[in-house]
Amino acid sequence: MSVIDGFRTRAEGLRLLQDRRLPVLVTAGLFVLMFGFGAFRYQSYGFLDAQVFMNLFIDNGYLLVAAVGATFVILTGGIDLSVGSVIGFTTMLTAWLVEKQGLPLLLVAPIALGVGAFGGYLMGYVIHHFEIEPFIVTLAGLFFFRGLCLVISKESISITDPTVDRLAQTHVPLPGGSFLSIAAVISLAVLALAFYVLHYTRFGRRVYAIGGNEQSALLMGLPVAGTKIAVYTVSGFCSALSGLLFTLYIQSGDPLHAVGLELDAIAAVVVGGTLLTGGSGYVIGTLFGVLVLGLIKTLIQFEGTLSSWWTKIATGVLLFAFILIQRTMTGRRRT
Amino acid sequence: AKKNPAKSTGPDSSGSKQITLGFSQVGSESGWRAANTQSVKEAAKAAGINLKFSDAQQKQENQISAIRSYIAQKVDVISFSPVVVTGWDTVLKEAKAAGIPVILTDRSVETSDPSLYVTLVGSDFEIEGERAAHMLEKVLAGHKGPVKIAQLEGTTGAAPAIERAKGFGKIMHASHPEWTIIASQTGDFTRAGGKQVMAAFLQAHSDIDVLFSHNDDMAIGAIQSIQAAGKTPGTDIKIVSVDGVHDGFVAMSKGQINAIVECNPLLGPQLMDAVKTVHAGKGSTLPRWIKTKEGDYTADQAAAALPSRKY
Amino acid sequence: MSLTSLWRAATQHRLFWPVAALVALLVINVPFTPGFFEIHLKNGHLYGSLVSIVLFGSPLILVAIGMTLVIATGGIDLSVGAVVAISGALACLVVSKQADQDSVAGVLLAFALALAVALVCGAWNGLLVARLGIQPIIATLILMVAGRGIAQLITSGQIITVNSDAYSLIGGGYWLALPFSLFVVALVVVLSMALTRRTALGLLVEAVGGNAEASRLVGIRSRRIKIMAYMFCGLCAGIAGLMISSNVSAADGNNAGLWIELDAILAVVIGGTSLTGGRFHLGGTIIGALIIQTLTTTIYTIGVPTQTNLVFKAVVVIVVCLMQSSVFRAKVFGARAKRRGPAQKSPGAAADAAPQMEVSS
Amino acid sequence: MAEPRPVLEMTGIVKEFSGTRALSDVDFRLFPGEIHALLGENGAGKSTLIKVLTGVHPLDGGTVVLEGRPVRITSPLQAQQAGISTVYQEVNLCQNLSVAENILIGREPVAAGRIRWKELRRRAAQLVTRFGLDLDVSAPLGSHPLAVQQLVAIIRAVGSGNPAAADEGDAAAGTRVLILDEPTSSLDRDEVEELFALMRRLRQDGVAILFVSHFLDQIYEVCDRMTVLRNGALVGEHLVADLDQVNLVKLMIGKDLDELEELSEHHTEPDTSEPFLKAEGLSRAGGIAPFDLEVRAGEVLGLAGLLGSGRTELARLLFGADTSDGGKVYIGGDQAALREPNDAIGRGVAFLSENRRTEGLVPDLTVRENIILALQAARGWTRPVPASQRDELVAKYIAALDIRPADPEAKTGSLSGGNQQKVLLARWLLTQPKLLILDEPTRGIDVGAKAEIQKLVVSLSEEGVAVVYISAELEEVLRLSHTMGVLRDRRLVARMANGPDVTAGRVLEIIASGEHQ
Ligand SMILES: Nc1ncnc2c1ncn2[C@@H]1O[C@H](COP(=O)(O)OP(=O)(O)OP(=O)(O)O)[C@@H](O)[C@H]1O
Ligand SMILES: Nc1ncnc2c1ncn2[C@@H]1O[C@H](COP(=O)(O)OP(=O)(O)OP(=O)(O)O)[C@@H](O)[C@H]1O
Ligand SMILES: [Mg+2]
Ligand SMILES: [Mg+2]
Repeated sequence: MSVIDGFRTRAEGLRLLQDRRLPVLVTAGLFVLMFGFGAFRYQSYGFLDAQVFMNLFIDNGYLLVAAVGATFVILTGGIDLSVGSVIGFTTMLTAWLVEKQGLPLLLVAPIALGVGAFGGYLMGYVIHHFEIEPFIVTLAGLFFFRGLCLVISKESISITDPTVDRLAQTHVPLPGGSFLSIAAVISLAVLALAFYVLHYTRFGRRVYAIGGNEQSALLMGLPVAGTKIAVYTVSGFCSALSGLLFTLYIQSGDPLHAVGLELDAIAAVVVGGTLLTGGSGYVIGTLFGVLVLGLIKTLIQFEGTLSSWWTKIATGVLLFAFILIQRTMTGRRRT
Repeated sequence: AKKNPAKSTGPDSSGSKQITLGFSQVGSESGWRAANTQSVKEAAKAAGINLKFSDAQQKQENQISAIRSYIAQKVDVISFSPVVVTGWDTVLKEAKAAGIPVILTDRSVETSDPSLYVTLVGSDFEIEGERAAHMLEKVLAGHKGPVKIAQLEGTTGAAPAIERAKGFGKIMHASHPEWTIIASQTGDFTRAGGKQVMAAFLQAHSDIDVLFSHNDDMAIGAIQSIQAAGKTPGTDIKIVSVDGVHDGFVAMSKGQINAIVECNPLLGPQLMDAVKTVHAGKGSTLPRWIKTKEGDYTADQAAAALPSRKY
Repeated sequence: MSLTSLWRAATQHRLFWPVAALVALLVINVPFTPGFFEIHLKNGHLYGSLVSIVLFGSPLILVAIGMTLVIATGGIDLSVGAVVAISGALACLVVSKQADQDSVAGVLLAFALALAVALVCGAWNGLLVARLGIQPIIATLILMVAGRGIAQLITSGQIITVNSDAYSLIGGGYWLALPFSLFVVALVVVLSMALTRRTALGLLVEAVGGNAEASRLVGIRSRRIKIMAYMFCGLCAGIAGLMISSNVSAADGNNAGLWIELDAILAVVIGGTSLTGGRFHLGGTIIGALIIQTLTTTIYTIGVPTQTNLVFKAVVVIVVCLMQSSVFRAKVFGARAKRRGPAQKSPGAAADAAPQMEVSS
Repeated sequence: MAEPRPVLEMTGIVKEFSGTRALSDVDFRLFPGEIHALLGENGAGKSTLIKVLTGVHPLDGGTVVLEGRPVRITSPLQAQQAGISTVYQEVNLCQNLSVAENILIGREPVAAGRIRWKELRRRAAQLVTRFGLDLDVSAPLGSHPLAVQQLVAIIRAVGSGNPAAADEGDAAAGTRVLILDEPTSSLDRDEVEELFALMRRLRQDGVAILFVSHFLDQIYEVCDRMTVLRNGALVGEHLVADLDQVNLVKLMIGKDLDELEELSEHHTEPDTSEPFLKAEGLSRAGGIAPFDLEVRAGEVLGLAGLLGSGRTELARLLFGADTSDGGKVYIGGDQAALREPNDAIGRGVAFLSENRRTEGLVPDLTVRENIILALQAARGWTRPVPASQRDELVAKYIAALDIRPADPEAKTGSLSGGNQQKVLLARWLLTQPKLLILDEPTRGIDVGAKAEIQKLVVSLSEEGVAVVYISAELEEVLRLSHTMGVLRDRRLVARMANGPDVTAGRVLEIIASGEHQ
């Protein structure tokens, strides 16, 4: 009887523009385009070698894990600046425990993950219970963990542990002769898990609800406190895991590892179509965000003639071009 | 046949077997580094080597992926200035497996397998620190009694900062019980950093005799603070620093810096010679460490040396 | 009675906790540097720790003031560090190319050019955010990355040294025995206060940051306001860039203003402006910036080992923020104060407290 | 009447907001199987009482006893667990989630920790249909009009309780207390009826319902008992049957109110010159079909239609809040390109949006700043309204609209819903518009103030201001307008002069048939 039937007549085109999946699709499409451009321009350099594509995952696996963690936080409308520092700290802690204290990696890995998650938990606790802005709390986290790196040792620690060696150098063969590293495989698993959690568990939906409107989520009787703290814990955990993958990638701990990586992670999330105001976006988008950033680097490397500053300018210009196209294709949503 | 597919860019239209060198630079964090980059580029051009250059923006992961991409591009020789000393085994093994020789520049790496790189073209930060201590001995010649030293460190955690402090400390502890470092802070290798830190040092310590700065830029910044505090740099406070950039020599020629330990960025020609030798298959004839040509200067030599400073 | 109510009124004031933090930080220095508060006349200008805090803190204050307005509109500007580098590099390049580096006209020309470019940078950010609707963090990240490249392009990656007394005045010189930068900062502060509070700009900015859609429907040209805020922020960063380069008489495209955006944002938040936009407090921002500069100076003077610098900074930042958080105070001290409250109730205070007491049993 | 044990008993409730007292010593009780009205003027403390009860605000004094046991509820979650379901005054849902999720979030059907999406949508659709609504439950909530959102909030609250029971169609199992804070403020007659039917069903099942509304007719229609608050204090508790409307109003406002009637049926002729605003074929894809419209100076144009019929959409086009896809607008005789609200405001148009929270208030700013905002925006940033003139204007409108607290320095976000609405009204009156578009201006406004606002509309029109008046209350529209426009399915289906022959029945007929001859 009542009257909402008119709503069905809405133009399909408009509906597509409103669809929240659109930014992700556009990002993915643009990524493919960009990759095609690289393949065309650098075909004689072996750009089309399947391994070049796989290297995107191998070289950015740790970033993917960190960005997945950041996605959780950003979906709630928060932000985590401590990512890079926690990664650096994890490499340092792992290297120190393995090399200087002689602990087995099997024991060190859970310790490192625990410390990262606990750090995230603490930040989440302060953010929620004392109502301090996430930007500031995690900025303090950034300082703190970077400081701890240096407190452990000012010098970098090389890891010679055979387990680490073996893990780092294992190739997971793929059909067609290319391969992935263990870290890349783990990062894809983390992505899949995150997707599952965000879309098929109550916790995941609470994350979206809080991002949509925290006050509403509270009034709807959702456990906002627990969810918010959990999100920072997840991010801390992912950062630590990312740090472990980074340790595998680089086989050393260094107090200056991953400086500024949080901005890469945030950029990847946003490029993947997630809104920093929270509540809107997909973790799959984050994958494409990471791949796009990785591709920009790869393109610049293949170009191979850019001076240091032109590298920066080119990075900025490519990022701008990408976002501009993405923006015009997704249109402006009505508020 | 796939040995040298890089044909679309670069001056290799001659078709002869031109060497392709993949070079991964640390970044562009300082004037010293810019001079280093320029030297490599110019030398490559002069030597007719096709240079693939990439800038790692101070990130090891970027360097690793750059080296990987050089492997994928099947360059003839790979060279890089490592951001940090550790963590290179995996990627160097990949290079070795691909049959591409590696030459390090600027600083060494820690590795389990010495065959992973052919040679190192560069200097040694720790020895620079030791040289700085010896220069200070000269500067202080005739001085009696305790010496209070303030140290301006480089970026905390960066290899040059750590090693220069270590080398300096080694000599100090071994032969100069009368020297004490009363204040030491990081000035991040920048003039602004050096100036700010020195200003704070001068507030907190009225009795600094010597400033040891890990690079010239910080020393130049510190000089301004010393002047603002009403003291005369080079006289009231002796200054020893490392690098030997042009502005450092200018300051030294004014007597504001007492001694400079040179750390020469112009290692391009030496690198290209090594690349050619390695490419010719004669890598085993090269020494493990090709030291760059550098000297130590005191204020009285500054004016004479100044015109020849290129960077 | 009046004393307690005075105290209460003071603690209620928005700036109380920031100022308290600043004073505490300054006082911490005294045991380490007994002459910390002394100011002498040296070579015809004032000299002392407080003077150098102001001198070295000036660029941060400027950047933070610009940042305040941007944050108030609900945005953020990560590119200020790059703009600092560009403006310094450009100005030094222009001055260094001149035959007579001391020529005032030449230096002014350099200033004008650099500030014009800084304004353009701000406008660029503003366009991306307000016209194209790109999220501020990402929009300004573009210039943060590329801008540093541009600065290095200008300097060819080298440090450009200038030998110009005129140039070194703005960031390193003295006037009337005071650091000249103090006058510049004062001028910018007065101007921005006038601009925001004497006109309606402040109100409109706060409306845009507080509820963008409502502001649009009320007829505020919010795009224009946002672009103006970013331009102002660019301008402030530009002036800061001149100051930083003038302070050391050299432009360093690589390192000038590196990470200053984080310190500036920190200063803004410590000063009581929320990152979600809306209400802003320029006075608080200035205090915030001074807190950060004092913290830096303190680290240098009290002999914190370099490797613990950052841990120290983190701890101070978090303590300052916790003390500022009324929720934290209520939870931690409030509980204690309540428990203790009735016991030490003085007759004077009782009259004040009585009506509340009876119900909270 | 033998009274059973109350399910909820609140005694001596005290709540203070930084020094000012919103509730002082309020007692309140609620029996199972009753619908209990909570009444009072704007700012009387109704919402605050509800928020205190459900743990949104901490209690400053007093006790709460739920089913004989003293409880301390400190969060809405706890309240829900204790069997209290609440619809708060402002729609508190997540616009970014789908309708289905908004209804069921927190109690999604899961199997081994995995959300069963199909089942979730099925259940939500079932609940929605049972309320007589037909919507796509997988569309994001934000794409639905405010009224639908309000319905969804109600469905959520009513549909809570244990999920298994909801499965079997027993929606409110587990809910012992249902709180509805002005749920009908933007609903149409039909939806209100639907809601009342549901409330009666629940009452039969023994649920205690707390109902807040400023529509006294509705109170008398469904409620059994009422509690009246004034200025945060309890005035009295009565059976609805014992107290007639006149006395109720007297209780609420503390004095008589009789102007309501004399207002009825005023139809003075507006001037017949050129229309102030004329729309020709104006349209927006997916929003509203092309329509022609005219408003003259001094004319009140009422828009009638059902929920989602496109009244808001139409108003937004006239104001330039949305851009049109086709057609022309003439204002004051000249064609006007309305790309931004700004363009319309510059030509003397003002628009009071129906959604005060997202489209109206800047909650962090003070009352003074919110009131002055539109005027200031029109003057531009370079010409601030002089302080003395500003304070005078603000004081004048605070008094005229009786905004409480009458403190220009108060943060607008902390005002009661009705007072916020008055602030927004003041904001536009201040600009002295030539055309005032009012979309649900009396939403959430108490009886006394509603009469004031209606009088205001009349006197504005007498002064020559053109008014477009939208309200969910058809009687209100009929009473005030010279001309009526009727919408159906996003189409303007009829325009006619108001007169004695135009009755509610006739309008409803047009709406139902979609035709007008
Ligand atoms: N968060 C708050 N901070 C300060 N004051 C508040 C706050 N919330 C409510 N108040 C004040 O409490 C009083 C009661 O408000 P409340 O919202 O309960 O009124 P109400 O009876 O629901 O009115 P309405 O019919 O307009 O919704 C008002 O004077 C209001 O200004
Ligand atoms: N199917 C739909 N998809 C997305 N949005 C819709 C749909 N149907 C309606 N809307 C939204 O609903 C609104 C149309 O209803 P509008 O608010 O104009 O009706 P109304 O007559 O004012 O009803 P109300 O009584 O709810 O105010 C528009 O804002 C439109 O965006
Ligand atoms: Mg209310
Ligand atoms: Mg409407």
